[in-house]
Parts: sequence; C-alpha cells; structure tokens
Amino acid sequence: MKMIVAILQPHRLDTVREALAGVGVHGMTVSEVQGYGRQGGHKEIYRGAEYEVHFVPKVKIEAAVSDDDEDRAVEAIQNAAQTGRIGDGKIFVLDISRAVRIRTGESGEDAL
Amino acid sequence: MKMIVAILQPHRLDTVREALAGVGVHGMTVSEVQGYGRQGGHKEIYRGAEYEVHFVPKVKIEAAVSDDDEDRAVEAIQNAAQTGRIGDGKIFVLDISRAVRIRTGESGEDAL
Amino acid sequence: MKMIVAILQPHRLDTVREALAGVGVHGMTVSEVQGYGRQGGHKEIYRGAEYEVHFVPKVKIEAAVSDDDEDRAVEAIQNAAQTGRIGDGKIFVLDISRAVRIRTGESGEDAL
Amino acid sequence: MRFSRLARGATAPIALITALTASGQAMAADELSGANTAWILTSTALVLFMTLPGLALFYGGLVRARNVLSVLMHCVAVACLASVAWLIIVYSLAFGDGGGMNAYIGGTGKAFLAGIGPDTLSGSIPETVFFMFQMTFAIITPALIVGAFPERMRFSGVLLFSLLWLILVYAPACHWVWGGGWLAEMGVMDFAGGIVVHTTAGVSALVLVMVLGPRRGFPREIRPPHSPGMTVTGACMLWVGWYGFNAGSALAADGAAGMAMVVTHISAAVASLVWAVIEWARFGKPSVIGIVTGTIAGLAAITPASGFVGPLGAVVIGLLAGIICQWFTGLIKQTLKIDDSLDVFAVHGVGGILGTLLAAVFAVESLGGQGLAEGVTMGGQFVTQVIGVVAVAVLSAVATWIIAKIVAVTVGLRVSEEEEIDGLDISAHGERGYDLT
Amino acid sequence: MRFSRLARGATAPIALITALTASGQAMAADELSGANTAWILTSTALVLFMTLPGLALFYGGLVRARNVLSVLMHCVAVACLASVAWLIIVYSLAFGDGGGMNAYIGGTGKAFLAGIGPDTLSGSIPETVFFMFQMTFAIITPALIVGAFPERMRFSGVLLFSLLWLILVYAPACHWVWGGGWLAEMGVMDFAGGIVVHTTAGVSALVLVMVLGPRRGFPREIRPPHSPGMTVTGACMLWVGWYGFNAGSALAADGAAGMAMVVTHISAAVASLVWAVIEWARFGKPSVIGIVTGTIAGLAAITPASGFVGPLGAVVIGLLAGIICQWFTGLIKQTLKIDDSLDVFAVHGVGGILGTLLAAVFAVESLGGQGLAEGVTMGGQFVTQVIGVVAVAVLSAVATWIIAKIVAVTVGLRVSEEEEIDGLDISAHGERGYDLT
Amino acid sequence: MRFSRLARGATAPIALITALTASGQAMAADELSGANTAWILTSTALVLFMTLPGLALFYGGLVRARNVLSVLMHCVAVACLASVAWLIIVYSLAFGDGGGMNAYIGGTGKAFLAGIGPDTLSGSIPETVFFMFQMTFAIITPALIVGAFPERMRFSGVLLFSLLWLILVYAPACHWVWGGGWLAEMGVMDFAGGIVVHTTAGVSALVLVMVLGPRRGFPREIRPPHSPGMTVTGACMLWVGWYGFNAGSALAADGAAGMAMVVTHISAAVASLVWAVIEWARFGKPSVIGIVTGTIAGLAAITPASGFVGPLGAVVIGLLAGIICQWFTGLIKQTLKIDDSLDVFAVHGVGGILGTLLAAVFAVESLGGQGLAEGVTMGGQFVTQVIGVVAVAVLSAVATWIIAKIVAVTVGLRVSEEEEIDGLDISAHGERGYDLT
Ligand SMILES: Nc1ncnc2c1ncn2[C@@H]1O[C@H](COP(=O)(O)OP(=O)(O)O)[C@@H](O)[C@H]1O
Ligand SMILES: Nc1ncnc2c1ncn2[C@@H]1O[C@H](COP(=O)(O)OP(=O)(O)O)[C@@H](O)[C@H]1O
Ligand SMILES: Nc1ncnc2c1ncn2[C@@H]1O[C@H](COP(=O)(O)OP(=O)(O)O)[C@@H](O)[C@H]1O
Repeated sequence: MKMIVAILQPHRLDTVREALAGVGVHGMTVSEVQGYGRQGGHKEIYRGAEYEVHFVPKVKIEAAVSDDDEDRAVEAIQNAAQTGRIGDGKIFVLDISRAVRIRTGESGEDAL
Repeated sequence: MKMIVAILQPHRLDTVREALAGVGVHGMTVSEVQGYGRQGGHKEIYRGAEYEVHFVPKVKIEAAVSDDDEDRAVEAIQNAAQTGRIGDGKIFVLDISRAVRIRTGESGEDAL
Repeated sequence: MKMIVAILQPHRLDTVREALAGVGVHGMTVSEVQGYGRQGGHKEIYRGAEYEVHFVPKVKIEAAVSDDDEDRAVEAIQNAAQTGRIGDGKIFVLDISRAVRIRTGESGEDAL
Repeated sequence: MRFSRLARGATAPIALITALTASGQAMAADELSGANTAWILTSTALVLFMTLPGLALFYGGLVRARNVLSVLMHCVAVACLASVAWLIIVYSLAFGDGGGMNAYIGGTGKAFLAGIGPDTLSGSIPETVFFMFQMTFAIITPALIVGAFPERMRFSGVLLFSLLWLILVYAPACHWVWGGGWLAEMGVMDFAGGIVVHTTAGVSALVLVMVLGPRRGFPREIRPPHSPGMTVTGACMLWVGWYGFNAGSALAADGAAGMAMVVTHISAAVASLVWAVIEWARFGKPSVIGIVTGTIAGLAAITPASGFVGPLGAVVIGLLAGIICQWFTGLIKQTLKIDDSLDVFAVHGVGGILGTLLAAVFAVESLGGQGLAEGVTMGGQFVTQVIGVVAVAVLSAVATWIIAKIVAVTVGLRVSEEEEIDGLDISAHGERGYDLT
Repeated sequence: MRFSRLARGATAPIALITALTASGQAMAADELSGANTAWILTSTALVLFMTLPGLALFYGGLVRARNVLSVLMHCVAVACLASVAWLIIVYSLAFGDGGGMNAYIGGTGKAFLAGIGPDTLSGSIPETVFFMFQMTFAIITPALIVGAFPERMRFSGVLLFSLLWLILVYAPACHWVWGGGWLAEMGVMDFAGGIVVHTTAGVSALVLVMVLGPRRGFPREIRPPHSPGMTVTGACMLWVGWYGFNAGSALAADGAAGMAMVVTHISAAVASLVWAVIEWARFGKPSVIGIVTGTIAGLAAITPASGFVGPLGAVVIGLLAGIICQWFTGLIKQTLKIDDSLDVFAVHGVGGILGTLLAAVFAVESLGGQGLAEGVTMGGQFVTQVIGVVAVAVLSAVATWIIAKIVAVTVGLRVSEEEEIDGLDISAHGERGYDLT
Repeated sequence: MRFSRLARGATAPIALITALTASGQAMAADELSGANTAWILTSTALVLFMTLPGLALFYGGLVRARNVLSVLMHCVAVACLASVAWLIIVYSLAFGDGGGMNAYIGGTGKAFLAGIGPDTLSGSIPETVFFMFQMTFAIITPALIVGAFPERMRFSGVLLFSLLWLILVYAPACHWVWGGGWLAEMGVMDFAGGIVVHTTAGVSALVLVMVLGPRRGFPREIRPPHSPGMTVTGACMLWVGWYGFNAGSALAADGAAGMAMVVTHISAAVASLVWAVIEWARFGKPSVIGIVTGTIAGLAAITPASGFVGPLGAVVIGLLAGIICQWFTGLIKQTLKIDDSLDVFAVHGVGGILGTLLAAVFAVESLGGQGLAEGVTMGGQFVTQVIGVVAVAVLSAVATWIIAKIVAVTVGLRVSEEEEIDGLDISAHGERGYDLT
C-alpha cells in the first residue's frame, strides 16, 4: 500500500476530494499546514513596522491507497489541484508496510 | 525503526497515550486533523442555507518505535482507540531509515 | 528521495528555515503539533482545580530532499534546532518513492 | 420622531416647530431640560455602540475568517466617513431649513454647524446633542449596507459608495420624514427609523448586490459563519444599544421613552423565540445564529412603531417579524439566488417595512397604542405609511443603482478573483484575523 | 430595594407605599422626576448588558470550545423567555397587589401591563421604566443558573426549567422581599438582590445539578476553560453593568446612588485582589480567571448591602467574599465532587448570602453605614436577614427539586452520551464555535 | 476640568471653589442637580468601560497569542489596585485640601472618604459621584502604561510600579491641574486629561521601557498582532466610553457636554481617516489596526481641548493627530529602536500634548472656540499650556525613572528569557489564551 501525501492550495481541497472519490478513493486525512517554497510569503505592516511572513497557508492530504490505485489517485489529485500558479503544491508517495482499521481490526487493503 | 501513524477519535487520545506508555512507548507527536471516510460529515444550517461539512475532527498521532515494539504498539493503540463506532480510525505503519535526537545528536533507536 | 520529518521547538523554526536554505533546501511544509515525551507537559489551575496538560506545543517540518542532500539537511536542522534543553525534538527520515510538482507535472527530484 | 411627540400629545410640541422652522428664535424660546439632555447624551453613546463594535461584530462573525477584518474595517471606515460628512453637509441637508425646497431637502444653513453653539437648543435639549444623536443614525444606516457586499467589494468602492449614498439617499429620506419634509407634512409615522434607516438600507443593499454580483462560488461553496460567538456578541450589543435608538427617539426621559423601551424589548424577545422555534420545527435544531437573527428582525420591525404601540402591538410585530423575515431570507438567497450576503434586506429592510405599516394599526388606542393624531383613521394612516415606504424605497433603489454604476466606472466595485480567494484581510488590508501560534 | 429608601430616611418614601399598595392613585399622587427616569433608563440598559453579552461571555469562555455556542444560546434564549414571561404574568405576581394573599404572592392585576400606560408612575419614575428595570433582574437570575449545567443539559429542558423556575421561585421570592410580601413587612434588607437574585440562583443551581448529575468524566477529564479572554471580557462587562444593578436600585440619581456605586466598586476591587493573592500563595501563580472570579464574588456579595453600607463595609465584605467564595469553590467541586460546573453557588450564592448577613452589621452608622431603620438593632436586623435567607433558600431548593423532576419526566434533563462527546454546539444547535480556516 | 467651567462662564463656578477649598460648607451651600448626577453616574460607567474591557482588549489583540491573558491580567489588576489606592489616599492627595502645601499636593483629609456621605455635594453632584468619576480616570491612566511593557515585565513589578506611580506621579499631577494646585492657579487648560492622563502615561511609558529594555528579538523577530479584531473591538469601546470621559468632564448634562461630545467624535473620525489614508499612500494598503490607532490618537488629542474648542478646532486637531502620532510611532520604534511596545507615548503621549497646546489656539472665539478666560491672550495661554506640559512631563520622567529602579532592585522588573519565550500566560499565570480543540 502507498501513502499519498499531497500539499494543496486550500481552495482546491473540495475539488480534489471529489476527484479522488471519482477514482474510488473514499478516505483521507486532511491537515492545515504552512507552506514554504518558491511562492514565497508576504509582508504585513502594522503601524509602519514590517513583518515578513514566510509561510503560506496550504492543506495537506494523506490518503492511503492500494498499490494499484496509486497512479490513478496521483493523476486525479494532480489534475484537480492544478491551477498553474506558483504554489500549487506537491504530491509525495511513501510506502506503507501495514494498515489496520481500528474499529474492526481488519488489516491490509481491507483496512482502507 | 517504524513510524506508526494513527488516526483517532479525539476523545480517545488520552486512553491511547496511556496504553502506549503501558507498552513502553513514551513519545509521540499529535496533530489535529480533519477526517474523511465512511463516517461522513454533517450538515450545518445557517438562516435556512445548508452547508455540507464533509470532514470530521480527528487526531493524528505519530509515534516512532523500534522494530520490536511495532506489534505491541499497534495492538495497544487498536485496543485503546476502539469504540466500535464507524469513524474509529486507522493505523498505518511506515519505515524510518534514520532517527536523530536533536538535543544530543544520538541517532537510531537511542533517539526515540 | 527522502522525506525529512523534524519536530522542533516552535521558536527555532525561523533559524531552521534559514539553515536549510543555507544548504540549498528551499521548500518545506510546516504544521503545528502537540508533543509528548520526556519533557512532559505542565499543570494548569483554574479555581483550585488542577488540569494536567500532557502535551507541549511543537512545530513539525516536512522537507522532501534528494538523496544527496539528506545528510547536509539533517545536519543543518540539528545544529539550528539545538538548544540543549529537553524537548529539542527529533529528526526522522523516510523514503519517498515518488514526487510530483502539481503545477508542472514534473516528477522526481525536479519536483522538489 | 418629531411626529411621535404630537401623536401622544407631545410633552414638548415645540420640538416639532423647531424641526420645521429650524429657527434660532424658536429654539431660544425653548428651555433646556437637563434630564432629557442626560438621557439623549446616553442614548447617543448607546447608538454609537450599536455600530462600533456591535454591528461590526455581528457582521464580522458571519463571514469567513479571512474576511473578518475587512468587515470590521468597512464598519469603522464608513462610520468615520459618515461622521465627517454629517458635520460638513448631511446634517444640514437633513435638518436645515430648505426654504422653498424644504418639502424635498434641507438647506445648507447648518453646514459645519454654522451658528450652533453650546447654548443653541433643539426642543428641550442642546442642538449639539440632537446633532450627535442623529449622527449616530447616519452612521449605522450605511454601515448596515456593509452586510450586503462583504468578501468581494473593493475598499475604495465601499468608501465612495457610502459617501454618495449619504448625500443622495439618506439626507433626503431623513429630511422627508424627520426634517419637516413632505412625508412629515403628510403625517407619516416613523418613530425611530423604519423608513429612514431600515427601508433605505435594506432596499439599497438589494439593488447594490444586483449590480455587484454574488460572491465567488455562491451559493454552493460558501462557508458557514466563522465565529457565531462573535455574531452573538454583536447582536447582544445591538439589542442593548437599541434602547437608545428607540427610547432615545422620544428625545425625553419620560414615560414615552419608557413605553418605547418596553415594546422594543418585547418585540425583540418574541421575534427571537419565534425564529428559533421555526428553525427547530424546520431543521430539528434551533441555532444561536438563528435566535439572534430573530432578535435583530424584531428590533428592526418595532423601530418605526416603538413610540406609538403598546405591549400587544409589540408582541404581534415581533411574532410577524420572526416569521416573515425568516421566510424572506430563504426567498432572497435560496430562491432568487441574490447574494445579499448577510441578509440586510430580508432582516432589516423587510422588518422595517413591516413595522412601518403595522405602526398604523397598533397605534390605535383600542389595540393598546398611544393613539393616532387628531382625526386620523387607521386606514388613512396606513395609506400614508404605504406612501412613505414606497416613496423612500423608490428613492433608495434608483439612487443606489446610479451610485453603484458611478462607482463601477470610477474606482471600481469588485476585487479580483485572486484577491477574493486570498481573502480581503490580506489582499486589501495586509492583515490576518487570527494568529494563535 | 424599596426598603433601602426608608433605611436611609427615604428621599421618596412614597415609593414604598407605591410598592405596597400598588394603587393607581398612590402613583398618580406622585410626581415624575426626569433625572431619576434618565438614570433608571440607563441602568436598565446596563443590567441587560450584564446578561447580554456579559454573563454569556463570562460563562462561554469557561467551557470547552465545542460547547461555547450552547452556553450563549442558553443565555439568549432564557433572556427572551424571561422577558415574555415577565410581561405576561411574572411582573404582576412579583409587584402586583396580591390582596389577601399579598404577604405571599402578588396578584394578576398587572398581567400584560394591564392598565399601565406611559403616564403611569411608580414612585418618581414611569412604571414602564420600573417594569423594564426589574425585568432585567428577572432575566439575569435564571441566566445565572445556566452556569451550573453547561455541556450536558438538554436545550428543551433548559427552557422548561427556566420558565417554571421564574414562576415558582423568582416571582414569590421577589414579591416577598421587594413586592411588599412578608419579608418586606418584616424589614429584611436586600438592596439589589442578594436574596432575590443570588441566593435563589445559587441554591437552585446546586439542587439542579444534584438531580442532573456531573459532566461525563468529571472531575478527571474536564478540560480547562477554552477562552479565558472571553471570560475576562464578560466579567468586565458584568462589572460595568453592575453599576446599574446596584446604583440603579436607588431608583434615583442622587447621593444614595453615588454611595451605592462607590461601595459596589470597592468591594469588587478588594475581592479581586484578595482572590488573586490567595491563588498566588496557594499555587505560586495568580490567574486571570481567578482575579475576575474574585470580581464577581465581590460584586455579588456587596449587592444586598450596597444601599446600606459605607466604604469600610465594602472593604470588609469584598475581603471576606474573596476568601470565603474561593474556599467554597474547592469545597463544592473538589471535596463534595458536586459538578456545579461554573461555580454558581460558590460564587453567586455564597457571595449573596454573605453580603445579606453582613448588611445588617455594616449598615450601622458607627461602622460607616447609612443606619438601620428607626429602632432596629444590629442583632435584630441580623436575625431578620437570616430568616430572609433561609426562607428563600428553602423555597428555592424545594421548588427547584420539584421542577427538575418534572423536566426529567417530561422533555428530559440530559443529552445522550454521544451528544455530550460531540459537544452541544453541533449536537443541539448544528453549529461550530470556530472555523478559522 | 474645573477650569473649563470658568473658561466658558461656568454654569457652576462654585465647583471651582469647592475644589479649591474642598470645604464642607462650600459644598453644602451648593444644590444637587439630579440631571447632572444622572449623566455623571453614566459617564463613570462609560469611563470604567474604557479600561475594562476596552483598553484591555485593545492592547490584548496587539500582542502574541501566548501573552494575551497577561495583558488582560495587567489591566484588571492595575484597575483593582488603583481603585483601592484611590479610596485609601490618592483621591485625597489629588482633591483634598493641602493647606499650606496645596499648590503642590492635596491633604489627607479625604483619605478613605472621611466625612463624605451620600449627601455631601461637590458642585451640583454628590461628592461620591465625583469621587467615582475621577476614580475611573485614575484607573485608566496607569492601565495605559501597560501598553509599554507587555510580554516581558514581571507581574509583581507591574503591581508595585503602578502603585508607586499613582502616588508619586498621578496624585500630584492631578492635584496641580484639577485639584487647585499651582497649574490650576496659573490657569492651565486641561478639560479631560491631556496633561493629567495622557502626558503622564505617555512620558512614563517611554522612560519605563528605557529601564526595562526591549522584548527579546525586538525588532526583527516580533510577531504581528495576534488578533486585530480584538483590538478593533477594544478601540470601539474606547471610542464609546470616551464620550463619558470628555463630555462627562463638563460635570453637567448641558450644551457644554454636548459640544464636548461633538468635538470628541469629530476629532476621532478625522484622525482615523487621516491615519488610514497615510498608510494607503505609504504602503498601498490601509489597515484596520491603523485606522483604529488613528481613532485613539484623535481621541487622546482632543481630550484636553474638548471643552474649549469648536468643530473647526476638532477637525484640525484630529488631522494633526493622525499625521504626527503616526510619524512618532515610526520615530520611536523604527528609528530610535525604543520598544514602547504598543506605542503608548507615540499615540497617547504625543496626542495628549498636541491637544493641550492646540487648546490654547482653538479655544479663541474667532476660531470657533468657547473663548479664553477673561483677559487672557492666545499667546499667554499657549505659554501656560507649555509650562503645564513640561512641568508634568518632567515630574513623570523623573519619578518613573526612580520608581523603575526601586522595582528593579526589589521585586524585579523582568521575567527570565525562558519565561519570555514560553509566554507570560503560561509562565506567569499558568493559563493558555486559546484551546479550540
Ligand atoms: N521540498 C519540499 N518538501 C516538502 N514540501 C514542499 C517542498 N517544496 C515545496 N513544498 C510545499 O509545496 C508548496 C508549494 O511549493 P512552491 O515551491 O511554493 O510552489 P510549486 O509547488 O508551484 O513549486 C509549498 O508551500 C510547500 O508547502
Ligand atoms: N484511505 C485513507 N487514508 C488516510 N486516512 C483515512 C483513509 N480512510 C479513512 N481515513 C481516516 O480514518 C478516519 C476514519 O475512517 P472511516 O472510514 O470514517 O471509519 P472507519 O475507520 O471506522 O472505517 C477518517 O476520518 C480519516 O481521517
Ligand atoms: N517516539 C516518538 N515518536 C514521535 N515523536 C516523538 C517521539 N518521541 C518524542 N517525540 C517528539 O519529540 C518531542 C521532544 O521529545 P522529548 O522526549 O520531550 O525531548 P528530547 O527530544 O530532548 O528527547 C516531543 O515533544 C514529541 O513531539
């Protein structure tokens, strides 16, 4: 199994969720994160003092999928998340050696 | 070493923490996340307008453990986190190729 | 490619970011997390009632780097994050099997 | 407001003359009441409190977190702008002597408070106090419209729109009804602003958003209120401040003010409960956003009637406000798909119009009211009320449409899609609402 | 409140007669004071502000984030319900003429403000104003009890409980003490509500939670207050509003109101510092939740005494309130393990009782007070105070127990465990307190 | 304040005598005005509201989330401490009869309100009311200084500093200007506290932080305000409360109060807009923190002049406050690198001094003012104003430096670096500002 980790523009989350459902991936875990990269942050000014804010709000999704689903899922995310603007984010894939569904104890792909 | 990633019902966190301590795992990192899966979200209504909320609040714990501790830790989490209700969450295990304790520079299992 | 996951004292984040930039790592994703470990939490008292708070605020950074950059990056983080006090945090390294830049579709190390 | 004094056998009829003639002598002739002055000074503070921070928080909690500061900014900036405009010319246009044109608009004689000093009286209170009390109404009215266009309107557009609106809509409407204009002559009853404040703001809100257009992704992708607690806090402040708004409009510390406070409070309480009960029945759960929306609807509805009706009228007006205003929120947003984002028309406009019409009904003594003016029938007064509402609604709609077009072609109405996505806090003001790390 | 006027050689003794006879004539005989009316109109706004949003925020900040809206909802809904009940019958039961039963309960003569118009007086102010001022007390009293049962009580239960409680506990207690009932006859001193407001609310809170039961996981798993800043904000609003509560109870804008404001403020300040200092000594750190809890304890304690004592009395009362109320929070929650969640009894109940008893002591002139009524000794008055507290405490306890049982078997008292875990905001109102994304 | 009454042909010149002689008879001779009392009771509530929660929220929103509670704690604790100190001795030192020393400091005759009862008058209001009204000024002044040292000062140090400061700086300064001291004799004009409140607080803030030192990492690592919405809420409350601060300083419900309210409001509105416009020009974006900072600057600047100038003066004072105070925020923090963290000196100090000087100019009738005292020229008055400002600034600077040193060697001024990193909420008070889980 694979853990697909994707960093997205926050406002693309719903589209991505739907796209993943479209390819049969019905579970994921989402976190709010701060991103740092090419996009760069912004400057805030309070009473004339400048504050560099290096980080940009992003969302991170983690979706565990079966090996066969990997390609379809990655592709779905990429298409749904893309706006073409710097800061669209990344997709990383890592290996999962084991998965368990807490409620039932099922493990492996049945757990997803 | 293994990275055990578990998604839990927020109110089970304390029980899980204690259960892990019980099997000798004394460190972990916790994040608040939003979950999406079978459980499904809920509907909010403001002034007659419906808002679908697809995500459910969950907590994610990440605990790095030695290879020998993996089974005990996974089992401990599963037992402590289980309520039998849909939405109890998942446990994923990934491989760690390297670990360092920042304070001392120790690495490998000594770092945990 | 490697995913470097580091748990840090929140106030070291800027130093670490600069240190990573120093060794050519210009991207990362940051999350606010709660840590549990040796450091232990603290007690809060409201109207005479004690509340144990087991968790300490930490930040987690995730930086995907090329295999060659791994050592330099880990070292940079360790030096920049170290204060010598309990609770300085950990660095974990995991393998990435695939990386994609959403905007361009580039994959592999070009995506970083 | 003036009219009310007559309707109940004015304790200070001179007030009317004052307003009509706005003549120094007439005032001088009158005598200062410290008690009334104390209450109106207090009421002025209460009504300012309604806008800052009351309305600002009420609206701020309803938008997305990334736009909360922009809403506060709109309320504060509009309040400041309105204050300066009021001093320079709007007060004079509203309450100054318009000479031959007086039926339609006041004159420039009181511009910059010319000739008005600490000792100048307006009825039984210093004119400076009357000026301040009325200013707070001129502040909250354009601020109410802020609820129509959050999350997408350009800041410079907000300022230009509000300024022109005060001069072209508020000043004449206020003069017609309270400044001795043609509607006052006709005997229209608007104790504290059902026409002058709520009809103008509500109708203008609707027309403005039609020109401006809906928020990106409306209605599907709109997010729920980011901080209902902030909205409740603001609503409570509005409720408290409304005591000054309505009971202060008696311009005296007497039984008329007392009864106005009673009916104001009762209408608010009834409308709140009704709104919650309907939600409970419709959706299975009563929401706190719902109950306080009912509060505001009940307050807006009783406003024009608060000096004329009794407890019975208050209960009925509150009841209807809770039902009808709630129904209108659905009609406008769900059915007609008009993005009057925070329901300015459905809650304030509809509420104010409702109360203006019902004032004619529940003012009659047999229904527990304070009685209509000498020789006026319920039917006759009702027609007068309808004329008042329609006339001011038309003025508001037409003028707002023109102003919106002017703003569109000059400074521009709307931010870019990117600015809208990033949120106005960052894109327009360079700030973020919350940094809890 | 009435009694106070006598105690200090009433500037308007007629007020007493008014209250006792509640006869139209007696009132007509009296004369309107614009100044007093202005101050009581203001005080009414201040006391409403105490509940909305003051108390709502004070309580809201103390619960978990997932229950904050439900607490606000309870305060708003109870306020609306109490207002309507007050108009329909409770005011009449409290201040109407009870005829032969007058010692125990008022009549229905003033139901729905029958026969009361803008010109009806109550002492030197319009009765409409007296009605409104007293209404705000009837609003805050059941709202105080909300602090006992947050995070677990069913919303319908909250409404039913509050309604029955107003009729069965508040109306008689208020009549006994302020409406010319037997305690008033006996000369009990309760200037602004130590018995009528704080004893009733505090005792009822304790009894109710005994029937309701503690929160899930109490005390081990309870979380600290989710937003102490919200609590501080509410506490500050309560402090400001309390000026109207106590100084307004003089029902006049005079030196009695001034002295009441002085002692109110001093007691609050002293109790706050004492509370913080004790925490500092006990735990090594003074907390902001602690200091403002002391503020409220000091305000509750001075309330019944505020029209009778001088600065010295205020200092001692504040000092004791800071010590004793803090000790009681530990006794109830830690020792007795009773989940009076936000310490309604320990802070309000104990504070109010303490002040009621000490009023008899510090009212004597030698201790800087305004003096007891003609020929009354400190000892004699103290006994009267004890009788007053005990009688009302028993009434509150018994009636609350009965009401709680009625609610339990009808609409139900408690939410399901699952609803409690999810939090009442989502489960009972379908809303979330914060969405900062 | 007193002086103002003369300046405009005092409606109650007795007030001056009262203050000068502070003699029981003089007071008794005078007569109670219920209307004035009603307004000052209200104003007292408004000014307390400025500090609690107004100023607390205004400051609280500007710091990091981990220090928000400590700022609220500072404001609440300082308010309580000031109240007790005021009763015990500070009021007497400020307004008591100093006998031979009266030019420099009041006596101890009024300590603990000795000899002052409900019936004691001060001018046309009860002295208890005057005592309370003035107390709220003594509360907010040290609370203003809290803005200079957040996020790093030791709590015990805050308490000790504030206590000594009230006795050594506030009491004499207040006596000199309002208590019949040498500056009053000289005819200095300070209607509501440009010298007594803003100059003292501003200058002391600057001197204190020079001894205390900047926050860790200042200026590079300082974080932006954690909750601008909280700051806006507080600023709005300050605005509303300021009506009581300035219009209340007329000590009467009359046209003088009305005009004071007008100019107060106008100055605030103008300064707000000016501040925002300058930001817009300099940085491309007007911020909400900026506009409300302008509001406070405009309010501080008009304060000393509010009883003397007309609308024209208000506009000019507001305009200059918006420009000059903004320039000073840059000078102090960016250029001089002095970490007066929340700009107490730049906004309050500079504003207050500016208004004190301009009062002499715009008080003249030809510029729309109420006129200078008999036979005083603009130039002469201006010199008097300069003397007043300089004298009080020197007193504040010297005394603050000494007090800071005393605190440093006794309880200590500063927390440890670790406590500063963790934030004062946890390290000093054992609490966290937000727990939204
Ligand atoms: N090396 C990296 N490791 C982890 N996350 C990264 C890395 N580089 C970028 N990111 C994440 O991806 C987001 C977008 O990257 P950025 O370089 O700004 O634009 P783009 O994705 O278009 O190249 C960043 O905000 C950050 O959250
Ligand atoms: N494929 C997945 N990848 C990552 N996280 C998942 C996945 N499926 C479910 N989750 C997480 O587990 C939580 C519970 O899953 P859900 O399907 O709702 O119930 P259950 O765990 O009982 O099957 C979800 O809210 C989500 O956070
Ligand atoms: N086994 C672990 N797995 C994941 N995170 C851990 C683990 N142990 C510690 N951490 C994280 O590292 C942080 C610091 O660890 P701690 O034991 O407190 O001090 P130190 O890093 O100095 O040993 C913890 O707060 C937690 O977030």
